Amino acid sequence: ADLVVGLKSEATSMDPQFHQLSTNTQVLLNIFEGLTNQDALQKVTPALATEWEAVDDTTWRFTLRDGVKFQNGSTFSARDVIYTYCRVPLVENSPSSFTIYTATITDVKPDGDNAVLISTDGPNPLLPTDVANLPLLSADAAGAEDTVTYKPGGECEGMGTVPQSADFNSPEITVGTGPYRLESFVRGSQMVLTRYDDYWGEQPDWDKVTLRPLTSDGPRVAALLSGDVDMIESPPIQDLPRIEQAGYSVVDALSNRIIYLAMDQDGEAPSIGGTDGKNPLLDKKVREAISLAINRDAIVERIMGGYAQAAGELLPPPMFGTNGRAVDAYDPEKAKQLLTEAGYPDGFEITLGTPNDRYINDAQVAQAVAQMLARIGIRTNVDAQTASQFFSRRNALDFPIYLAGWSASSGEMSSPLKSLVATYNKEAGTGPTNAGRYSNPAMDELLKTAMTTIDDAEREKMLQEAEQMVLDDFGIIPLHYEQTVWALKEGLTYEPRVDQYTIASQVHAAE
Amino acid sequence: MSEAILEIDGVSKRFVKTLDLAERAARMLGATVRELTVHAVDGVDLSIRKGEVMGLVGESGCGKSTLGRMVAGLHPPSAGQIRFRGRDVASLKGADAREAALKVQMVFQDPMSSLNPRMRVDQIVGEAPRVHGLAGSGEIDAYVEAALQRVGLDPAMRKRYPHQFSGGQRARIGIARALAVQPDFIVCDESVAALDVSIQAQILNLFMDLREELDLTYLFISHDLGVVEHISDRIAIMYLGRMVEQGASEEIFTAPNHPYTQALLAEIPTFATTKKTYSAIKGEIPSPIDPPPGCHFHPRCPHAFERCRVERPALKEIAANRYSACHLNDMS
Amino acid sequence: MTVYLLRRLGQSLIALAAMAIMVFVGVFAIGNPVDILINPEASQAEIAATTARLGLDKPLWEQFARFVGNLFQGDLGTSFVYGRPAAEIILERLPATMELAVTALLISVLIGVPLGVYAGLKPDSIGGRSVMAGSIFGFSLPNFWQGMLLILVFSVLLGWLPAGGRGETVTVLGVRLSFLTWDGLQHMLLPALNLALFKMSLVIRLTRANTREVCLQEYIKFARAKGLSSRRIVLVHILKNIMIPVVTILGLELGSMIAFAIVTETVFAWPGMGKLLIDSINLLDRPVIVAYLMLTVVIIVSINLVVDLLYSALDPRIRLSQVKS
Amino acid sequence: MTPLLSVDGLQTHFFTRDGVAKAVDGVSFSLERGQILGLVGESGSGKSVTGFSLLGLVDPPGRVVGGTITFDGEDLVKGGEPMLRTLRGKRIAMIFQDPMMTLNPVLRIDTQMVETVLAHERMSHAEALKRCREALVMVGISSPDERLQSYPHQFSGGMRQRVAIAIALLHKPDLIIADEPTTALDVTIQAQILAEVQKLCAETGTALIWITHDLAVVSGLADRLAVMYAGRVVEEGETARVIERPLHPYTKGLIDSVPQGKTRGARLQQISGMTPSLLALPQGCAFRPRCARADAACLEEPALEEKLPDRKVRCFHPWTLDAAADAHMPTVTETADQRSGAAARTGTRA
Amino acid sequence: MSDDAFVSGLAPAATSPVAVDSPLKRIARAFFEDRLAVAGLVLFLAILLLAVFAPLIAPQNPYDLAQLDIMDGGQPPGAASFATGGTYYLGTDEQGRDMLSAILYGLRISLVVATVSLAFAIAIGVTAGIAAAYFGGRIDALIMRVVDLQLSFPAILIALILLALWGRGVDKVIIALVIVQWAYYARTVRSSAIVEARKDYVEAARCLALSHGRIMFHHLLPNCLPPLIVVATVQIAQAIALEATLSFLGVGVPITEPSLGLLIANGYDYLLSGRYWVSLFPGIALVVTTLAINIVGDRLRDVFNPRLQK
Ligand SMILES: Nc1ncnc2c1ncn2[C@@H]1O[C@H](COP(=O)(O)OP(=O)(O)OP(=O)(O)O)[C@@H](O)[C@H]1O
Ligand SMILES: Nc1ncnc2c1ncn2[C@@H]1O[C@H](COP(=O)(O)OP(=O)(O)OP(=O)(O)O)[C@@H](O)[C@H]1O
Ligand SMILES: [Mg+2]
Ligand SMILES: [Mg+2]
Repeated sequence: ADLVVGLKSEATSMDPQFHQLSTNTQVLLNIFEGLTNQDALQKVTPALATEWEAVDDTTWRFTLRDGVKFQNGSTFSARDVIYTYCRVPLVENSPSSFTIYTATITDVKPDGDNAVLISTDGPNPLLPTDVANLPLLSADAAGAEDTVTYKPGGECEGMGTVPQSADFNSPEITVGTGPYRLESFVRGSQMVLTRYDDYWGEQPDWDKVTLRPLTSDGPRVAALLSGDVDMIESPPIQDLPRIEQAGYSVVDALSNRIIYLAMDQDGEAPSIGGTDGKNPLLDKKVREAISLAINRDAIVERIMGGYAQAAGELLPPPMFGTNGRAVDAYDPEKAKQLLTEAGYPDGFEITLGTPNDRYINDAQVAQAVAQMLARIGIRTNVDAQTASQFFSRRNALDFPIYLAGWSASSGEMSSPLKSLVATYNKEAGTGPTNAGRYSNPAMDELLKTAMTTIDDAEREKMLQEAEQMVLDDFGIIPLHYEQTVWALKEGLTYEPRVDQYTIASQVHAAE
Repeated sequence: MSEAILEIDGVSKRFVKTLDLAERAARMLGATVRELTVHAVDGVDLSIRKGEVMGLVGESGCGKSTLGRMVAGLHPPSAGQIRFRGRDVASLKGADAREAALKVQMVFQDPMSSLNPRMRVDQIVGEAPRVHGLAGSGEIDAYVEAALQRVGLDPAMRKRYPHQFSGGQRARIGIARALAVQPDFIVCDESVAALDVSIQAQILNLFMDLREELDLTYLFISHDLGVVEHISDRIAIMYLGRMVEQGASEEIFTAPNHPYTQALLAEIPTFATTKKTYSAIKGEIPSPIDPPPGCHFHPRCPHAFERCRVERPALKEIAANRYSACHLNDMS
Repeated sequence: MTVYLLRRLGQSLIALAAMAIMVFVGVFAIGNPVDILINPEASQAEIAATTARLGLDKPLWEQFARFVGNLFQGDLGTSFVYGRPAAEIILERLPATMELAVTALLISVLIGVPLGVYAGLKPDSIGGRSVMAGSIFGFSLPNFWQGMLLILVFSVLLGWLPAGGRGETVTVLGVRLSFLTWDGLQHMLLPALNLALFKMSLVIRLTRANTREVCLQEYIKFARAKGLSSRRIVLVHILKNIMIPVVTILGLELGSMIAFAIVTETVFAWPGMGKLLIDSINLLDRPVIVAYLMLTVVIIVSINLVVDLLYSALDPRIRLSQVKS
Repeated sequence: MTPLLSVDGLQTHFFTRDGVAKAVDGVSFSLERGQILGLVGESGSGKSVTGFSLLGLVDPPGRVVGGTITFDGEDLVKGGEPMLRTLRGKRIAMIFQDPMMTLNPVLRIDTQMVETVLAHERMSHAEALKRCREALVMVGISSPDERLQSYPHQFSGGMRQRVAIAIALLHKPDLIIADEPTTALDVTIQAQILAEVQKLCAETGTALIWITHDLAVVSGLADRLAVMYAGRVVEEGETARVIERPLHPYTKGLIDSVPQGKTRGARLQQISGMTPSLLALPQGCAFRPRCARADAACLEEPALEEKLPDRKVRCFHPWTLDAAADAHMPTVTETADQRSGAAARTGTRA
Repeated sequence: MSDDAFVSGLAPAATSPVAVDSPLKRIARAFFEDRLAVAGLVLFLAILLLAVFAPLIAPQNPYDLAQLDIMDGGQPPGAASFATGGTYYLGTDEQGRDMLSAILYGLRISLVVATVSLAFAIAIGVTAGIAAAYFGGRIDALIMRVVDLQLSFPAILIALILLALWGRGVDKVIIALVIVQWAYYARTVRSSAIVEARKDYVEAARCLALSHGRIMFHHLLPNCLPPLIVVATVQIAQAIALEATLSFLGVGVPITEPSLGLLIANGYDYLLSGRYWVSLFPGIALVVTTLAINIVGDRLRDVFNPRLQK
C-alpha cells in the first residue's frame, strides 16, 4: 500500500547534518536513525544503541545493535558512529549546524566490537538525548577510509572526501539504516520513499511513501479533501470541523511548544509611551498585571479553536522538570489594581512584536492579547512581521514586549530555562534567546548546577525549583501550549507526537 | 532703397543624429553605423530690406521652414550669422536677446495647432505682453481688445477657445498673438496654406493692410507660387537646402533663370478655358539626407551637363539684384 | 542589429547591477538570516560561527565584491537555506513557472484576441458590450481573489479540479512538464486560468481599442473601395495591424506574468519560481533572491528582445529604422 | 446615349450627437463615358462624402437618405451592399486624398495589389502579379518588380499615389473617383500625376470624377465642372463656360479670390464671412449670409435650374443676368493668355 | 449685409460654428451620455463618501483594539454581539472585528494609499515626462532609460522586494507604489507631450520668449491631461489592487489597521471553513470599487479619444 502525505513545508536538504530544522528531521527520520530515539512523548528510547550508561561523569558508553545493515548493504559498526560525529563540523555552509550536539564531545572510540565510548569535556546528562539528533550515516556510502579516528574540532582522520549537502540528492549517498530509502526527491514537488526490506525493526505499513510539500494551508486542506493526499499535517484549526465532517479523522496532541510573552527588562525602554521614559516592565507588579489581564481560555477557545491549552509553565506537564504550577487566573480587576499600585493608573502605550507566519495563528493571538491589555489600560500596538524580520528585530531588542514560541527539543525544562530566561551571556552561551534580558542570578546558579547533574531525579528537582523562581518573578509570561494536529483519511492512524514531527513510517493502517 | 533689416549670412542648419554609447561600441566592433546628417539648410545668404515682403518658395522638405525658424530664433543656426538690424542675434544676451526675439515673430501654417486648445483667446494673445510687461495688469484687457480689433476679430469673443472659431478666425488670432508683442518682422510660414481660397484671400488682404499700418517686414514662406507672386516684392527660391534663385518678383516670374525655377513656374496650376496637356519634370525630389553631389537639381534638370554633377554652383549676381545658382549662366 | 543588441545588453547590465545592489543592501538591512535559520537553542558562539560560515560577518561591500567576483566565474552564490547553488535551485523551478505562464499567455491570446476583435468591430452590439463589461470585471478582480474564487467554486463546491499542487509530470529532455499528463493538465487548469484572466481582459481591451482605431484608418476604407471581402479585411488588413501592439504588450506582460505567478503560485501552491522567491524572502536567503531577480531580468530582457524581433517582422516600418541604424 | 453615371438629388446625412449634418443634400450631376468631371468646393462642402456615397462607403453615423445614383443603368442605392461590392474596385475605383494613409503600412505592395485583382477575378497568383506589374508600368513606375516587393513606407508620397492609381486601374474600371489625389503633393509631383491621369483617361476611355478645392487644377483637366457649397451643387456646366462666366456668386467669388501675379499690390477680391456649419445652415440659400446680392427672395431655397443652355445654377440672382454688376468681372481669358505667355517665354530660354 | 462688408471681409462673423462651452464641459457632456459610466461614477462617489465618513457611519472602530472582543469572533452575518448586543450585519472576523466597520475603514486605507501614491507618482512622473519631451536629447534619453528599466520590471516584484526590505506600514506601501507607478505617468505624459511639443503653439510660445517652465506647465501640461487622466483612473484601480495583493502576500499595511486587501487575505484562511464572509464581503467591496473606477476610466478613455468621437 502507498501513502501520500501533505507536509506544510519542505525539507531543505537530504543531508541529515546540514540544517537543524524539524522539517528536515521529520523526513529524514524515515531514512536515518540515531543511536537513540525520542518517542512520541520525547522520551529517549533505544535505536541503534540498545542501551547506554554513564561510565563516569564525562563518559558514556553506548552498546550498538547487532546485525543492522545499511540500505547499501554495509554492516553498521562503531566506525559509522565515529564517522558521523566527525563529519558534523565539516559540513559547509550549514545555516544551523549540528555542532551544538557535538560541541562537548572530546572523543568517540570503539569499545570492543559492539559498543562506543563517548567522552565529553564536562558532565553532560543530556548526551543520550543529544545523540538522538545525530542520525547515523554510512561511512562506506560517504567514502570514508577504513579507520576513522575522532579528533574534536573537525580534525578527524580518515574521513576521505566528505560529501556535502548537495551530494545527498543522490540515493547512493543518502543511505541510512531506517525503514525507508530515498527513491527520488524533486524539490518543490515531492519526495518518494520506498520501503527498505532488510530493516532491522518492525516493517512499516507502506511500500511507497510520497511526501508532498503543500505550504499554503488552504490548498493543503483542499488536497486532503479532494483525495490527492492521505494525510496532512497542521491543518488550519478553523478548518477542522469541516474536515471531521467530511469523514476524516483528526488526531492531536499537546506539543512541546509554549507560546509566551517576553518583556524588556533591560533598563529604560524609551519605546514605551506615557511613562516619562521609565520602563514599567521592570516592575514585577506590572508584569503580573499583564499576566492577569490575559484571558488565556478565551484565546484557546476563540483563536485556537480549542486546539491549545492555557499554560502556566514553560513546558506542558508532566514533561521533565515541570512542577504543576497553576495557570494564572484571568483577573482584570486585580490587574488594574496592580497597575495602579505600580504607579500607572492610566496605563501606558506599548508595542507588541509578533511574527505572523511562524506559530499557529500567531498574529491573531497577539491581537487578542493586545485587546486584553488595552482593557486594563495598556494601549497596545501590534507590530506583526514575517518571521525573518521579526527574529532579526527581536534579537536586536527592538520590542518592549513580544510574543514568541519555544519548543524544547530535549523535552526537558533545561531547554527553555537555558535559552529564554538565563542571563544573557555570550561567553557562557546562556540566554541566547533571552531578548527581554531578564536576569535572575540565583536561578542562573541553580540551572548551572542542574545542567551538570547526571542524576535525573536530582536534576529534575533543581529544574522545577528554577522554573518556579522565574515564573514567580513573572520574568516571562506563558500563554498557551500549542497542540499539534494531523488530519488523516479514514483507515489511517497516527500517534500524535509532542515534537510535532510527521513521521511517515509511524503512520499505520487501522486494523 | 531702404537698408536691410535682416541679413542672413551663409547660414546652415544641420540636424545630426549623433551616435550613442551603444552605437559607438558597435562601430568599434565593426558594425556599419554612421551618423545621419540632414543638411536642412545649406549655406544660405539672404538680405531682407525694411518694409518689403520677401517670398520664399520651394518644394516640401527643401528647408524653408527651417530657415524661417532660424530667423524667428527658434533654432540656432549650425553655421553662419543672422543679423537683425545689424546685430548678430546669437551674440545677444539677456534683455537685448529677449527684445530681439520679440521683434521677430512668426505666424504658423496650421491655424488650429498653432493655438493652444486649452487657452482662451485673451490668454493666448495677452500672455506674452503681460509676462514681458508690455501691458500692465490693469491695461491688459484693453490691450488684448485692441489687438483683436486690429486683425478684425470681435473682442466680444475673447473668452472663447480656439476650437470655437473657424479656420480664418483662428488664423487671425495667430496673427494677433504675433502682433501683440509689437514686432517689426514677421515670418509667415505657410500661413495661408491650410485655408480655403475664399478665406485665404481675406487673410492675405489682412497681411497687406497690417504691413502698411504697422510698417512690418515679412518673410513669406509658401509653396504656392500664386500666393507668393501676389504678395511678394522679392522672391527667393530654394531647392534641397540651397538658394537657387533670388530677385524681384516680376523679374522672376517673367524671366526665370534657373532651370528649377522655370520648371516650377510651368507647373503652377492656372485657370484655363481649354484643356491643357500636362507635362512634368521627371523624377522625385531627392532626400536631404543623401543629396546628389554637385548641383542638387542635376538629376532632374533637362540641361544638366558634366560640371553640374561635380561642382556646386555658387549663387551669383546675374543682373542687378538678381541672383541665380546655375552653371549655365557661366556658359553664355 | 549589433547596436540594438549592445543597447539591450547595456540596459540589462544596468538593471542587473541596480537589482543586485538593491537586494544586497536591502537584505542586509532586514537582518541576519542566521537569526531565523539557526536552531533557537544554539548558543551565541554558535550563531557567530554560523554567521561567519555563511560569510555574513564581513562588511557589506566585501560581501558584494565577493559576489561580483564569483559572478564573473558564473557563480551566483550558494543558497543559505539549501546549501546548493542558487542558480540551480531556481532553474529547477523555472519550468513549472514558464509552463504556467506560457499556458496562461496562450489562453489569454487565443480567447482574448477574437473577443477583442469582435468587440472592436461591433462596439455597439450587445455582444460587444458584454465582452467589454466582462473584461472590466476581469480587470477589476484582484488576482488572488480570483484564484480563491476559482478554488472555492471548482475545487471546494464542485470538486471538479484539484485545488493546488502540480500533479503528475513527465520528464522531457530533463525538464519536467505537466501538460503532457491528464493529471498534470487538471492541476494546471485553474492556476493557468487564474493567471490568464487578467491578461485576457487586457488583451480584449487592447485588441478592441486597436481594432476600432485601425477600422477608422483610411487604408481600411481603401481596402473596401478595392472591393475586398469583409473577411479578408478583418483577417488580413486589420489583424496584421493590431497584432503589432498586441505582441508588444504581451511581451511585456509575459514578464509580468512570471512576476504575477508569485501570487498564483502562492494561492495554488504551484511549485514554481515565484513561490520560491516568497519563501526565500521570508528566509532572507539572499543568494536565491539575487539569483531569482537576475534570472528574471535576463528572462525579461530576452523576451523583450524576442518581442522586438517579432515586432519588426510584423511591422516593416521598424525594420527600416533598424537597418538604418 | 444614356450617361454612364447619373446622380440625382443625392442626400447623405450624418446623424451626430449634435444634430443631423446634411453633408450632401441634393447633389445632381451626370457623366458620360470617358468624360472628366471636376467636383469643386471649399473644405467641408461635401465633396468627399459625395464620392464615398457613390461607392457606398459612407461611415456611420452617415447614411444615404435620398436620391438616386444610376450607374450604367443600375440603381446603386437600391442595389445596396451586394451590388456595390461587385462594382467597387472593378468597375468603379477610387483614389484617396492622402497617399500616406491609403496603403496598409504592414502589407507589401504586391499583396495589396494582388488581392485587388483576385477579389474580382479568378486567376493564378502569377497572372495577377503580371497584371499588377503592367499597371505599375502604366503609371510610370520604373523597375516594378522591385517595387512590388517593397512596403509603402519605402516610397515617397508621389510614388504611393501612383501605386494607388495603379490599383485603381487594375480592372480597367469604367469610372474612377479621384478625391483630391494631389493636394498633399508638391507642385512638380502634382504635375506628373496630372499628366499621367490625363494620358490614362484618354487611352482607356475611363470616366473620371476629380474632386478638388483648387479650381485652377481642374480647369485644364475637366470637361465639366460641378461647384459645391454646403452640401449642394450650386453650379454645373462645361468647364470653359463656368470659368469664363461664372453664374453663381460663390463661383465668382472663388475665382476672384485666387491670388496671382496680376493681382500683386492690389487687394484680392474676397468672400466675406465663413463657411457655415452644416448643423446650422442659414435659412434658404446657404450662401445668403456671405452674398452681396442676397435679398429677401433668397430666404427661399433656390433650385438648381438651367439658366443658360447646358448651365445649371442654384441662384435667384446669377451674375450674367445682372448687367450692372458684370462690369467688375475680370476676364479670365486674359489671365490665361498672360500666363501662357510667361510659360512660352520660359520655354524659349534654354 | 452691405457690399462694403463683402469687400473688406473684416467684419466679424456673427455666428460661431460651434456652441460656446469649454473643452471640459464638452467632455463632461460626452461623459454623461453613457449611463453605465454615470452609474460607475455615482457608485464611486458613494464609495468615496462611505470611506470619508467611515468613522461616523461605522458601528465600531475596528482599529481600536479595546473595542474588539474575541468573544465576538467569527460571528456570521446578522449575529448579535455578546459584548454590546448590537448586530453584526456582515459578521465578524476572528478578532471580533465587525466586518461592516472593517470594510468601511479598509476602504479608507485602500483609497488613501491609492490616492496619495497616485498624487506623488503623478507629480514625479509628469515632471519627468514633460521635461523629457520638452528638452529632448540627453535629458530625454536619460529619463526614458530609467523609465524603460522601471517599466520592464514587473511592478509587483519591485513592490514586493521594497516592502520586504522595509517592513510593513502604510507609509512604506505608499512609497513603494509611488516608485512602481511614476514611470507610467512619465511615459504617458512624455508620449503625449512629444506630440504636443511638436505643435506650433509651443513654437509660438517659444517665439514669444516665454520661459521653459511656463511653456512646460502652462502650455504643454494642460494638453497632456486627457491621456494622463485615463492612465490615472486605470492606475488608481491598479494601485488598490496592488496594495491588496501586497497585503495578501504579507508585506502590506499593519495587521491591526487592515485595508481591504488585508481583510481578504485574512479571510483567505477561513475560506474552506465556511466563514466565507470574512473574505467575501471585503472582496466584493474591493471589486466594486475597482470596477466603478475602471468603468469611469473606460468611459473617459472613449471620451478623450478624439478619433473615436462621433
Ligand atoms: N528637428 C529636425 N530633425 C531632423 N531633421 C529635420 C528637423 N526639422 C527639419 N528636418 C529636416 O530638414 C529638412 C527641411 O525641413 P523643413 O521643414 O525646413 O522643410 P520645408 O521646406 O519647410 O518643407 P514643407 O514644405 O514640407 O514644410 C527636411 O528634410 C526635414 O526632414
Ligand atoms: N463621420 C462624420 N461624422 C459627422 N460629420 C461628417 C463625417 N464625415 C463628414 N462629415 C461632415 O460632412 C461634411 C462634408 O465632408 P467632406 O469630407 O465631404 O468635405 P470635403 O468637401 O471633402 O472637404 P475637404 O476639402 O476638407 O476634404 C463636413 O462638413 C463634415 O462635417
Ligand atoms: Mg515647412
Ligand atoms: Mg475631402
